[in-house]
Amino acid sequence: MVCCPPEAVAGARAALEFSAAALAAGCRIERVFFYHQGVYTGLETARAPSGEFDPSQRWRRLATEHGLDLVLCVGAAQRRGVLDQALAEEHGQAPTLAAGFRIAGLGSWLDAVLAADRVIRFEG
Amino acid sequence: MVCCPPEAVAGARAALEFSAAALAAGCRIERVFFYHQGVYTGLETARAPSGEFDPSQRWRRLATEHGLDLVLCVGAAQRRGVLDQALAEEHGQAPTLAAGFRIAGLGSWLDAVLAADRVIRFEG
Amino acid sequence: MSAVDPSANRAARRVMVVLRDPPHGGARARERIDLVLMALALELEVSIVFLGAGVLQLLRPDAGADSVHDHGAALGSLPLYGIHGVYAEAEALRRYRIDPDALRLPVTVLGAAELGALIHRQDRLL
Amino acid sequence: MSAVDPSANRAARRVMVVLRDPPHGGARARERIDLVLMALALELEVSIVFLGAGVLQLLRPDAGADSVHDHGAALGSLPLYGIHGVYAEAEALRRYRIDPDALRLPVTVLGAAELGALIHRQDRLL
Amino acid sequence: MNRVLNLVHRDPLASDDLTTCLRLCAPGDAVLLRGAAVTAALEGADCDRPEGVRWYVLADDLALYGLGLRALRADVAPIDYPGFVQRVLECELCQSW
Amino acid sequence: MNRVLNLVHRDPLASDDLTTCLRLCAPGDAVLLRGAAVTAALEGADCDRPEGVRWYVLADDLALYGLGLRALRADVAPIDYPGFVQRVLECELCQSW
Repeated sequence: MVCCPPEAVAGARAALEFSAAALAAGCRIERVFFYHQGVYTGLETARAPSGEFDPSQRWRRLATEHGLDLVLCVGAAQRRGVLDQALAEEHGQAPTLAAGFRIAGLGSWLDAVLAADRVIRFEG
Repeated sequence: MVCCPPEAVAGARAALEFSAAALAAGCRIERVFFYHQGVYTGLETARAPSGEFDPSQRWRRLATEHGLDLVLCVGAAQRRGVLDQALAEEHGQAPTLAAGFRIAGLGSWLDAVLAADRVIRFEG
Repeated sequence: MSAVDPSANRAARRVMVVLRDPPHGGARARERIDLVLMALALELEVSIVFLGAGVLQLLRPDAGADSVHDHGAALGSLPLYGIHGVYAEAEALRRYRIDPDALRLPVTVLGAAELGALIHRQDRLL
Repeated sequence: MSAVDPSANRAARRVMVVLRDPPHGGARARERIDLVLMALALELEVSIVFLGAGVLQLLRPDAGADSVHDHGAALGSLPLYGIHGVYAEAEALRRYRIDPDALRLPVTVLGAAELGALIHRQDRLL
Repeated sequence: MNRVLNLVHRDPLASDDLTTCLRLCAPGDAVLLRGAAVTAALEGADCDRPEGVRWYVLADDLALYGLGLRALRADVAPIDYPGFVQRVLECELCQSW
Repeated sequence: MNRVLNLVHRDPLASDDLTTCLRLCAPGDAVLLRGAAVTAALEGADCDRPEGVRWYVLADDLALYGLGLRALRADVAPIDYPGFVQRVLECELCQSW
């Protein structure tokens, strides 16, 4: 579970590098779930200034390489304005979800928690 | 200067109620400048759950009643995905700035700081 | 995350949620409770523990206080949904001078040692 | 905000920016420096003071550290843009065991009393 | 010498904002506790009391945190938003922590 | 009894995360310092040392904060990300502060 906003570089980087190291060690990553301000990682219109570490892009790349499931919590995302096609239509807004991420409920996180041996939360 | 995100209810409310009280006391408010995570206040697609305090809507109402100038810092807004028409075109994105807010540089904040007698920053 | 061998851990049922966020400072405190509610809906054995500034969540806003974002209703509903245990750290209640009998939710007050033991008996910390 | 009578405060020129954010924990530390740069561009008399965890901004990441989001270049440029004063609280440097001679920016180390006096002489705190 | 109104919002038991702020205070300055920092206004709260510093607490936030009926420190005055505005006008400078 | 790996990221001089975490530790638990909390790994850092608790610090973050060449507490071991993964697998539980 990633709880830190993308601008919190140390936290965002730790979550990414840890995930890459876990995959390299032969672990399976059931799901990467973005909660609290972590959902801003999936906001399509946000862009780290050039040269800066860009968590959104880095997650997308890692996910493509390893088939990771990147999920934003629906409640946290709605509150903070990250909307997929369905939510956008519901609210009469344009979608703002970045490619490579999907939106689902907390239940999908708990399913992963129970399926996995370990759960790790990344803050700040 | 409002530095707290809209979800930080105590901070967002203090900034609003203070502004309303200052206007009632006959003070003039040169400018309300949203910086750091405060720029999320102007994100069009975000919505506080129903029944909750909604800073974005409250600022808009106060601004309409008193002709306030609600400004988001351009650098902070771009980084966090709040784009007006011009920025959106520049980045090939859809605009995400809520009505009632505009985007400008830090210079516009400093102009207001120098024109006013007092400057107050609202955090968390 | 799973080690290479997905072993017999399907029986993980005892979970604990540590609540440390002060209320009204962001959506975190409320969103952590949402997580508790979801764990209850899945019929896990859920315990929660209020630590540090988290104990401030246990106070009911005064009558007449602008009800800006009070997650009290959600908190109050936890016993109805069959929460297993509601704990608060004695040291935190003492430091914030909070009377454990005047809270919006009945809590069991524990010292750090007992709380530590409880945490170490869980299957998952959420 | 202005009182009803917009008086002769156009001469406000001495401004101070207090920097307390640790680096790498968000965009705040960097954005506070942007504000300093803007004040310098407007030719104000700008002083900055590093307090608490803010003194960690004064350390240069080790050679070879992934340069994720280093606002060192911006910090280092401040003397070029004619910053009036760069201060750090002695107590903070002591608590973080930071040697004031090994920093990425020359600083004047002050005790709390001197720092307090300095703050009280400003026209604006940004 | 300009007077400073210090706005403190973080809980002093969980952060060092208040102690840092108090180290730099001078007589004539004011401290306004709001947000989770209202806990420092309660009777028995343990913090430095620099000489000549006036203390205020935002009554709305005391009520929000469910502490409005609790006894306050004798040296802390509860204020409302108009009072907040007055405190800002009394001081030349304002520092947020 | 399950062992807990505690992830601490806030600077202990500015927050109460580390002290709270240490109050609840048991022998066999581990504390991993990352982010601004790496300052607690430096030689001379002042914090509780509960018996039987293993201490680690994320070397990448020490370097990021410019502290990679400084002397560390003798009881704190610097680790890299593969080491972080191993520490997670050694403990049954993980708590983030």
